[in-house]
Amino acid sequence: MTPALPREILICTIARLLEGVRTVAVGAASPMPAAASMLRRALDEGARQVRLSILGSVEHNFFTNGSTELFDCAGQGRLDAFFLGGGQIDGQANVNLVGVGDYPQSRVRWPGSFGSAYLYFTVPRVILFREEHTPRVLVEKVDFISAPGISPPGVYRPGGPVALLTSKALFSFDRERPGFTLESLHPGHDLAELHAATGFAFAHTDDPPVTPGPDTATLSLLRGRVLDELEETYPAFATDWRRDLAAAQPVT
Amino acid sequence: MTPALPREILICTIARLLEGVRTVAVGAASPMPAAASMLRRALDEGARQVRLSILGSVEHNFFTNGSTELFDCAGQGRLDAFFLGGGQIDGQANVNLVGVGDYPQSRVRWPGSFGSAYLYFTVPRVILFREEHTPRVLVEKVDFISAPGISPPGVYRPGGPVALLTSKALFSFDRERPGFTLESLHPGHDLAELHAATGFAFAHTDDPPVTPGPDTATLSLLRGRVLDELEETYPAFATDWRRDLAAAQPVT
Amino acid sequence: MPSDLRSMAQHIKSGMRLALPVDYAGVSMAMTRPMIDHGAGDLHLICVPTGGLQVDQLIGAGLVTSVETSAVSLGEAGGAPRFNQAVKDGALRLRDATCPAIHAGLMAAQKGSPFVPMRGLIGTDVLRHRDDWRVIDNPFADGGDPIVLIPAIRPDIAIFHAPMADRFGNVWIGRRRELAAMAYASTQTLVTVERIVDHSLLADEMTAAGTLPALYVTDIGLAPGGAWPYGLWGEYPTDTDELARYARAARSAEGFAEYMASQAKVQA
Amino acid sequence: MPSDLRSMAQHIKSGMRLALPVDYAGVSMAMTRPMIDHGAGDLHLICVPTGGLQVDQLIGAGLVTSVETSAVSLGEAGGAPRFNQAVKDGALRLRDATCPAIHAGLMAAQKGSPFVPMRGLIGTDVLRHRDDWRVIDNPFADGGDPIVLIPAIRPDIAIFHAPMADRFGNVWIGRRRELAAMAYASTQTLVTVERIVDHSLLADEMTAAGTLPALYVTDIGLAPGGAWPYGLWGEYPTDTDELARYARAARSAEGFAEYMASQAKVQA
Repeated sequence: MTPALPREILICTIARLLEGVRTVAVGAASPMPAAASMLRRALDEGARQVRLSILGSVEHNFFTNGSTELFDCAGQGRLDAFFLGGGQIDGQANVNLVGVGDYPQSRVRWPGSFGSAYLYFTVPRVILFREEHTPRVLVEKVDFISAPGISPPGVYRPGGPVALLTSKALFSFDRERPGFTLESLHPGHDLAELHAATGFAFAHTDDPPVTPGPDTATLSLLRGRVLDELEETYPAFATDWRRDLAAAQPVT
Repeated sequence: MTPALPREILICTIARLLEGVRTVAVGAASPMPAAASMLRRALDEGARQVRLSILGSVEHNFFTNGSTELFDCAGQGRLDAFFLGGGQIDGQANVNLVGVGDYPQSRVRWPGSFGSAYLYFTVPRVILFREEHTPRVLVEKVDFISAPGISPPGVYRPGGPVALLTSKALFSFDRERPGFTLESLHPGHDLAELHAATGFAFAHTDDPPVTPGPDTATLSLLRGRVLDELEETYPAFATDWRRDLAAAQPVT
Repeated sequence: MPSDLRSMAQHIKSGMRLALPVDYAGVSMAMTRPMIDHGAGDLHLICVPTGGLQVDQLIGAGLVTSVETSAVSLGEAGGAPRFNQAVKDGALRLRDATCPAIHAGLMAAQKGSPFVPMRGLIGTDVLRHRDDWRVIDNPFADGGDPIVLIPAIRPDIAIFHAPMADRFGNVWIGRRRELAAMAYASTQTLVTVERIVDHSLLADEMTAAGTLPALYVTDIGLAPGGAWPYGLWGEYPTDTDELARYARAARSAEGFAEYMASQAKVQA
Repeated sequence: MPSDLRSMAQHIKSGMRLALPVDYAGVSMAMTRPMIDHGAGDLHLICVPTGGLQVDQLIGAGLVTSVETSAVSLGEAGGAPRFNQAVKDGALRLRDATCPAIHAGLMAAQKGSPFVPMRGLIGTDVLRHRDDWRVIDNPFADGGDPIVLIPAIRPDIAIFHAPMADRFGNVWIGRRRELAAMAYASTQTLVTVERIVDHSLLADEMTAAGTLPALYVTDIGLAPGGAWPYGLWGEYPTDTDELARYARAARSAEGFAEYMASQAKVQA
């Protein structure tokens, strides 16, 4: 079998982070979190029902009370996991979805904070996912806090960040210290490269492990059922993925 | 044509109090307010659309957001008129729907305050309607205030009572004084009887007018179209009314 | 697979808070007998926003410690006899409310908020007797403007009856959206239905519009006619004769016991 | 009788607050051109809870003074070019929010409450820049526990597109209940629809479940394909090529003007 592609390693890593969830929501235009949630659902079949809602999708939408229901669900404690990206993410896990430069006249303006200023507080397992791993994205201090990584004692905060996943590495987040800890480097990346690409300091061992790839059974599930399911909602992403798979096919 | 029956005079009086409304709601088991609202709608046809919602009715229910929508509507200022009864009503237009004696161990317990503690504050034209006109019902001071007739300055109160209609008389309510003013006595009742039957003091002229009955056109509309409409929701009341009409038929 | 009503009643533990709907919104009368037989007591009932026959029967059966409600009655059949007697006897902790306050408390729970504000109420004895409500000055006004804050109502279990469910656990509630509000606010939700359909109610936008998703539904039982003697919108009318029969019988504790025993025989 | 879209636009007066839905919930793109031609400016847009093409075009046409939103973007087609330019130029009063805060503000208006509380937000720059929000200590906690109060959002007009209306003025919105929330909160509501049916949507419990009653609807216009280039749930998909075409064109003010002019020709 063709070895796991980089995107497949990312998807399987997210699926691992979702272990034990019952209900997960992913934003629109988030094919990898969606694929990971579908994989999680497939892996847990029979043991536990995993519910997945993709915002803006008609097909993968079990909500019937308008766009407020996702937030209500989170407020009720029914939403176990959610994903956040961010134009900037800093070493305290603060997230900036608004822009670069002085607010409000931002030099670069991104769409806006969406639901982050609420969901980051209320969803127990928020996974920060941003493929671009550069000092531009992973900064020491964000220019605008759409959602803070931590809150002072006394602030109601059942939720928050648990991990940060990029194209280069996986970090866990320690709310006490607070800060990120490098868990593993994806195949082909090293610590020196990571330090250069990361604008904030992070904890790490001297010889961090390599992010594990999926086993054969998981990979088959991913390339079969999950890829088929994903295709309905993200046809372009699925086509691209199939093309990569064909290109990576070992010459026989 | 048979002269107006007592209940017809009540219905037509309520319809007069509803002049100019756009949206009116009546509680379940309120056939006379419902008939009056239907009459108002019929009278205003062509000039103004009158919307009527009967709580608990499937047919006469234009709400689609559960039983909260009536209250939301009132809060939005979309509900112009509503009716309240009351186990006790006092001279300050306080309404008691809870019970007689010391709360909570009431000697006589009525169902409860329903929505009165909100609607009395938010609906501009609340009509107090209670057929029984006795010192037991119209008391000097209620035992329990489900909803107060007036509020101190500074309390948000766009709504409140405008009139009290009983089987004997029609009163208006003056929020400034505060207190009730006798507007008219229904045919066959006099001031002495009224004083004896009323537990609170009220303003009146020496020779109060008689509550006017409907004109022939209105009476025809009431006994035709309105009675037919009403029959769908209140069959027992409609049958009773038709029986009274037949009994009152002048011998030809 | 629909569950047996008796096994559904096992979800109820002594001391729980139960949310029950208003008489015309889909009362699961079918669950009343299994609840009484199950026997979990010290119940705290939350009527959404008023109560009727089911509440009266649970009180009559001695299972109820407190009632939060805007009213309890049998509608046209008159006052609720066991409720009224319990009030006279001081045997119930009463939390008299007003309809929108109960909706407000559930809405706070739905939103994950500790409270919501509500207009009205100032100067009422309803407010005066509620030590769990608070009055603050509206922080958006220049001063004064008192407003009541209603704390979140978080029932342990919501119980209601609806026209249909699908075999995926979704329940069609139509425009009776207070049933959804009850489910959102409650930890668990038990539903009895007239029928269970094979196709997903979420597969079609028309049925989806009136559907409470399975996410909120703990268990579903099949109970045709399960609202009787209450009616179910679009399905069957209220049996007012039966309500009147109950109202007469339940004037005394003995009459109530006889009525319930005769009902048990009919159902056996 | 359905109204002409141009006459519907007459309801909009300079300085009004308009509520517009998120791109997937039914944007009345058909009203955009009549609104621009009508020319009422100094508009305050409230995106429920985010904005896209329509918001960008109204800004590009110079009609917008302020925007309250959780985000503005063209989704997969990228950033909203006229919005982003206006932000850079300081030409817009921005009220950055977060999705549930906009829903909360509308809910307060729906309930007739001056505000509702909302969790989250503490420590964000979203909160720091909102001088119209308040933070209080939760009166139900023993002390501390700061919580944000969001004031009611009361738009003058809500504008959206839906699959159908009936000739009595009722509008079918299905499970897109934020459209109802917008209408409840707004003084007026203008709706364009794919089709108008003869029978009452309230006559049948199945359609009634997804219906916004006429009580809240000011005017209805017939506009088949009226969400284009956005899609309409259950009806047609989004035309992403067209969104991308707009995104490219509108990078400059001139490109935007050309695009709008070419659109006007297509529609004429």
